[in-house]
Amino acid sequence: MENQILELQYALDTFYFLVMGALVMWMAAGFSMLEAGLVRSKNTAEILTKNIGLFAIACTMYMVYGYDLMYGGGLLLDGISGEGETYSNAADFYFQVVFVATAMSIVSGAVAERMKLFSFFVFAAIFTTIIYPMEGLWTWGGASVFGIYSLGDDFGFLDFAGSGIVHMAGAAAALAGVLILGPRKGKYDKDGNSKPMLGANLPLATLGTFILWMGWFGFNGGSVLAMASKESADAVAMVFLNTNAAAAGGVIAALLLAKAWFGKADLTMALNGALAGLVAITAGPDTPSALVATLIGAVGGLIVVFSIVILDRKLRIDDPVGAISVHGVVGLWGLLAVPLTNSSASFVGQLVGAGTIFVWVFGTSLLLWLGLKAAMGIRVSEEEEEDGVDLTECGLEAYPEFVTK
Amino acid sequence: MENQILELQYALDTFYFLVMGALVMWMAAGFSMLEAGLVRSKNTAEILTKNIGLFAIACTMYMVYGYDLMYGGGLLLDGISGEGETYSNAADFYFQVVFVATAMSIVSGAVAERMKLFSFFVFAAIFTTIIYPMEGLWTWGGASVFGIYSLGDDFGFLDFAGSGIVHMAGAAAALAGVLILGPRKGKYDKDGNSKPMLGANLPLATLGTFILWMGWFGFNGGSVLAMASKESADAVAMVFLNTNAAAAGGVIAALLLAKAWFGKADLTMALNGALAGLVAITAGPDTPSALVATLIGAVGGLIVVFSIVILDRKLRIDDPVGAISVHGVVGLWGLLAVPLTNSSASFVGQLVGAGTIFVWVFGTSLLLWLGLKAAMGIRVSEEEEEDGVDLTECGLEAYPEFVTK
Amino acid sequence: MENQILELQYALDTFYFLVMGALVMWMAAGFSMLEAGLVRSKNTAEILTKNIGLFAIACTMYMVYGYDLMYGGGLLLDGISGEGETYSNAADFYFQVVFVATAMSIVSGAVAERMKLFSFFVFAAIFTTIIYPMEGLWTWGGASVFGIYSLGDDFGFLDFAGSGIVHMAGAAAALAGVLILGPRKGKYDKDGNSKPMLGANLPLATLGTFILWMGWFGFNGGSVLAMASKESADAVAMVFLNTNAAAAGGVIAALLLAKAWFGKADLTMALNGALAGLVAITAGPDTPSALVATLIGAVGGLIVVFSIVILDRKLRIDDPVGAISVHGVVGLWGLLAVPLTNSSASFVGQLVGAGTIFVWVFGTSLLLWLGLKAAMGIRVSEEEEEDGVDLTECGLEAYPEFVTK
Amino acid sequence: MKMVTVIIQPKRLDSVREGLSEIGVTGITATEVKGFGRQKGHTELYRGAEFVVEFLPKVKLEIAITDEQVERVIETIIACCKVNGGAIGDGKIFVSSLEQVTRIRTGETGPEAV
Amino acid sequence: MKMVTVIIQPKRLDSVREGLSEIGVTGITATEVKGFGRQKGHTELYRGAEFVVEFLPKVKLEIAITDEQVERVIETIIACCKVNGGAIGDGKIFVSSLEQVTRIRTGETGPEAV
Amino acid sequence: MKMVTVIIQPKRLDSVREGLSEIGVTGITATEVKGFGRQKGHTELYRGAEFVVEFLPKVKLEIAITDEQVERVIETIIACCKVNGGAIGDGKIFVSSLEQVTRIRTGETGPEAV
Ligand SMILES: Nc1ncnc2c1ncn2[C@@H]1O[C@H](COP(=O)(O)OP(=O)(O)O)[C@@H](O)[C@H]1O
Ligand SMILES: Nc1ncnc2c1ncn2[C@@H]1O[C@H](COP(=O)(O)OP(=O)(O)O)[C@@H](O)[C@H]1O
Ligand SMILES: Nc1ncnc2c1ncn2[C@@H]1O[C@H](COP(=O)(O)OP(=O)(O)O)[C@@H](O)[C@H]1O
Repeated sequence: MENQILELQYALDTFYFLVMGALVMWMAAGFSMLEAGLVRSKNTAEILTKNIGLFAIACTMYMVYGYDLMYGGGLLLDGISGEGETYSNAADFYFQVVFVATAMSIVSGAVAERMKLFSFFVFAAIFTTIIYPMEGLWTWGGASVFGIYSLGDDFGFLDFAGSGIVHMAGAAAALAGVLILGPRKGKYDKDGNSKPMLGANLPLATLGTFILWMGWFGFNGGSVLAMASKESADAVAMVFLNTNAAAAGGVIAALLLAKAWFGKADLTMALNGALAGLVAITAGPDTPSALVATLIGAVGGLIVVFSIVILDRKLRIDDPVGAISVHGVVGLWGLLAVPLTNSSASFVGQLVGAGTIFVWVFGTSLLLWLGLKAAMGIRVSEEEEEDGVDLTECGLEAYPEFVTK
Repeated sequence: MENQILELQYALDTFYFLVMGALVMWMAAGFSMLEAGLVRSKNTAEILTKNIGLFAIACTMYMVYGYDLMYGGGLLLDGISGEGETYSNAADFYFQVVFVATAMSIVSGAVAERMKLFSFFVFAAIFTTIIYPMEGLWTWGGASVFGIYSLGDDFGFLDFAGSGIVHMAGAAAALAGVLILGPRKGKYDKDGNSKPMLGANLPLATLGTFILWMGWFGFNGGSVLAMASKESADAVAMVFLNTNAAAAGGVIAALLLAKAWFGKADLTMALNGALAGLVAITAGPDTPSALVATLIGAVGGLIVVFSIVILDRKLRIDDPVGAISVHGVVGLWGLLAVPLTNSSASFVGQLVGAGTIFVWVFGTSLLLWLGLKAAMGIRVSEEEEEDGVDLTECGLEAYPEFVTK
Repeated sequence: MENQILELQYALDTFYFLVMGALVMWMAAGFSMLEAGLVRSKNTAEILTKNIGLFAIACTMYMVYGYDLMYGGGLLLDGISGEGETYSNAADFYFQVVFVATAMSIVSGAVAERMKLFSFFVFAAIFTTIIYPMEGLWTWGGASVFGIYSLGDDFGFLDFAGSGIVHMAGAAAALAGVLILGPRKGKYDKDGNSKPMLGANLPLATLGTFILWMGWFGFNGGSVLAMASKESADAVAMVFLNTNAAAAGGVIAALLLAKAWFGKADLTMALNGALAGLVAITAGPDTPSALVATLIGAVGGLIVVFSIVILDRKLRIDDPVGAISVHGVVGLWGLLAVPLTNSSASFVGQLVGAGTIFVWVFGTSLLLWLGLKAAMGIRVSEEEEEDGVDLTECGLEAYPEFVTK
Repeated sequence: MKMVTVIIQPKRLDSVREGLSEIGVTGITATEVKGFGRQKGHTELYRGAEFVVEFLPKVKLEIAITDEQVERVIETIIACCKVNGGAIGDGKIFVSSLEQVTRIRTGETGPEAV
Repeated sequence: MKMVTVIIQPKRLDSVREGLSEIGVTGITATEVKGFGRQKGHTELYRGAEFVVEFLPKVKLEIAITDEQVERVIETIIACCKVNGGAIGDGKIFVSSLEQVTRIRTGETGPEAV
Repeated sequence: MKMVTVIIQPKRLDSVREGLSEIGVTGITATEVKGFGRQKGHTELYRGAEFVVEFLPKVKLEIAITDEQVERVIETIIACCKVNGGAIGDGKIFVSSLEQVTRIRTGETGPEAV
């Protein structure tokens, strides 16, 4: 009977992982819709192809080697079977693999509308096989950074569900890509003024945001890594509650700031506010109270509005969907907010962790982007860009029937 | 070991609440897509902003005070911790908060295309802090109505998952708003003939309906409030089965009636039929057999078709998405259908309950709308309405590239 | 206490069924969006109506008689109560009913853009009451085929979650329909050259694919039929893992083949590749390793590209969404792949099973289509087809505001 | 015969069509256009950046008529479009000469084909 | 030079384009328009309410040609559009005079620029 | 008065509008059109089948001007559209005569209404 109870715990934990994993997988749809809504219609089919392709590549390459690097499990998962200790190994892999896909999705939005599709796929394959698993190994994997220092043991670095490990990492790779790619044609005039390039389908972008919001319950909730005890159940519940509260706080703060600053309730800022709230709470959704979670999210919502404007207009970093601001800048805020409610973490430790992740991911990505540029080129020609990458890369149009301006 | 079993029950119940809650949260996306599909394209970005904004406001205000009023829990949830008795309190809050957001979403559709966004947000804040929690206190909260009578003890009022408490309440607030706002410009000509104003994107509206259908399993299924015993598991399963059956019945009835009456299979009526079936079964999804549930849903599907036509053409109540018919009129039917299969309920008791809810919500909402009208205005100017509220309220267009008629 | 454990197992299994069932129900939305994105805009509202209608009809008719035929349970489910042996009967019905709806959804896409809506609904009613349940009885139901031979006992036929029983069956009914209906007007010129008819909204089609991908975890994962033990939990986890791996393999293979063959990364092929991977693994997601699952999916992705081109250009079978290739041709591949990793199955047995299902479903469907053609006609007039079935069948337009080419 | 081309506010389309029907005009061709004139475009917002949309949505009507109808048609259009004493953006009317008109269905040409 | 403007049913676009190509027309500009003519609009339904859509979708073709081509072009258009003895809605052809044509690429003007 | 009708590449719209503004043109009407000319259409792909899209997206500008403005306007358009020595698809300019122009707002007619 003792055994039956253990089995039930095992079953419940496994089930919980699978359900949470399915929610995170759903985020792939969220990123696709968000990005498809925020690009111009002539680049929509390509970004859809990019998103479904990168998800498939991430799932496959992480199976081939990434998971083994990060947690063990064997090349081609040959060391993995259904069976695990307190829950199924297969469920663990399933849950982890959707995280790496999330990190990769962040990149796809930032380099949208001008990048060669297959160069991106090569980047995705290498990022998900090595770049991400390596920093994952140093953090969640518990290994020391090139044998020099240990983020966990030496610095008490805490990143509950990946504000830094997943989101900021994705943003770092994106930033490297954007710097090398340069802005979209026509984005800045001779005087350096930023010209808005409107997303073609905001309902789609809103749907994507809602999907991400929903999927995030799996992202954060699943990161408790256990369900089948009172303690872990309570923890998961608090994480759900706080994740929701932070997203709500992000929306409200971004909307109010937009209204105050621009005079209008800019929908794109509300959407970014929701995502910023979610990114902000991800590093520590377990310790704050609901009120504090709301505030952490709200600060994220404020930061993202400023960051988008500054990146776009002052730094002239052209990020069509705002991924670097949402996942990178706010991801850092999320890491730094952890010590506010969790005494096990320290600002210094969080900064060292953030720095380590950033330097590694940004540095290796930069090299990889440069290598790809030399080897196969990463940017489509000016004319192809003008015609839209849908035609050049996919040969078809996303909305072939609708007349577009 | 006894303890381990209790913990497992606790964990399973908590997990169940969280999963059901995530499904209900998903309904926010459903309402957004439904409404975004049923308005004209020039009012689409605004209704998206409205929907994501109201969800955020509902989540925040219910945390600040509403939940405390309805169930206790403390201002700012300070009395809430993860821990609960048979499941986590945090999970309970998470589940309850998505209900209040649902009630609020109902209002947003009815007042679409002509209302000032920030006036709506103020309404949402007060509705979710006081108006809804108050009637919730009298029903699910178990308190007596101003100390005069108790709906539960004195009248045996039964509303399993909220046909009345959530849906009819939302519709009552919507009705008050619509009466004060008046119809959209151009909706009725001098002779009072209703002019159709076509929803711009029916695939989006259909997606919204499917999302709501899916989310409703959480809405009704979670309202059993327990899973971790044979009895409650059976109850949840019956609720799922009946919820699905009623929705199916609603679609079929509405489609057949539309075909018979109008000669065509009006898609908008099929969608409303599905929602009507869902609203109808919500007051009592636990007691009917699958066949009876199908019939209850089918009657809801018939009612909604008649109600939409009558409200639109005879009563000249301009409700762009049909929210008052779907949630209000059919919500009442749902309440009245409970005694048919549940002997604990009586028609009188259900009527008293419905009356209490309606009078309270309609009355307070009316006052609130009037107050807002006086204080900050609730309707955009004629010219702004003509140009579309997207430009006035949000400053952007939902589909900036597509040429619209 | 023993009893409490049993109850917990019962509750967990029931909950698992309900969650998996909700995911499968969600596939109805996936098919709707996929098909709505792949037809021309003038036929979009009709296919949405068709999809929501057929789901409702399937749920109702399977309750009336289909489930009883396939598994017992009584006419109108009168033999069904919440209670079951190791999980709730109601949960079992709920899970099973979404399968029959899936089979029916496959048909709707193939006959799109030219079929009479109500003839289709009559077909759906009969298909879900008799045609599908009958072959279900011979396979999952365990009965012998007209008392002649038993697929299970005599041939060891294995179809874990329905590559054949659900997907190939749906495709067989679709093929019969398409042969009788003939191609869309203008699809082939006098010389028999195929003219592309572009899907109007590829983001919608992509969303549909992601929804199906997510729902498929329920489809395959739920088919383990148990969760509450270590063994079954491990099995469910492997199924999730493999389902995801196969879909990823399908995408990659289809994309690479399209790039090599056509020179471009055809998005429609990537989407079909994902679905092909899912269909391919469905007959046996429990036995392969993750790597082998990826390969099974990848072969599915290759097959589907060839099959679509051959059906369209060589055989001149006009299937607007590619349903016959994805679900039929690849479904057969899925059945034949089972013996590769599961020694209980044999190629002969799988072929006999596939043959039995195909002959039965294709034959009876052909008769039914012919009967419907004689009785009420199945094809709209040429002029109605030119104007689009939205106007003729539903009386409205899916995108009334957008100017279409 | 003349071809009258008018640029109007989209919201005036219904009343112009009715007005022209009443005075016996039996054919109109309408096109969505973008107009750039004295009326300034409006300001939009996107991710915090303001920008001016220069071209405003307008409707262009093309109306083939006989020479005698010209005056009435112009009067009617003005009556329908200049509603509150006239505002910038009310529109403009262009008249040009039409050499030949043919009704495809019947092959008729000239004024009776209009 | 003449400008021939034709309003046709959208479904005739391909055959008209082919027909004109065959007789040596090298340039056509097509526009989506809405036509209001003798052909009545169709009835639609929305949430149980019927209404008439007055303007039907049409395609307008503008074809600049030399004077000599006019007759052949009109004949060809009629041949392609009047398929079953002619039906309401088949369309209308308008011809007007063109004073000058310039090809931007080369700066050529006159008939050789057409 | 003249009506100048130009077919240009959509991407030249902004520079043409600016160029014309600078030389004093105060009104332009723009329409989305599909052009079929010497420039070949592009090839697209759908589910493995290639096909040619014959009509390319173009923008048509209609500009009513006085007779004196014609030359400058044509020069300006050519300057804005022929950017790299001229390429197929750069566009075409058509000039026709305009008999009458009326500003609806004021009722003005003739050159001052342009
Ligand atoms: N000279 C012109 N050539 C072509 N179109 C014009 C011209 N002037 C005006 N228009 C069209 O008429 C519309 C209304 O013009 P507007 O300048 O607002 O008129 P007004 O100055 O009479 O108020 C413009 O948006 C434009 O489409
Ligand atoms: N007088 C007119 N002026 C402008 N456009 C016209 C005129 N008459 C017809 N048209 C256009 O031609 C299309 C076909 O006209 P219709 O009246 O159906 O032709 P018919 O009477 O020759 O059958 C109309 O939809 C309209 O767009
Ligand atoms: N004869 C014509 N009649 C009407 N439109 C024309 C004509 N010739 C060209 N066009 C329009 O001008 C556009 C550019 O024409 P194109 O043949 O590419 O010019 P060019 O030969 O000068 O390079 C075409 O797409 C078409 O819309």
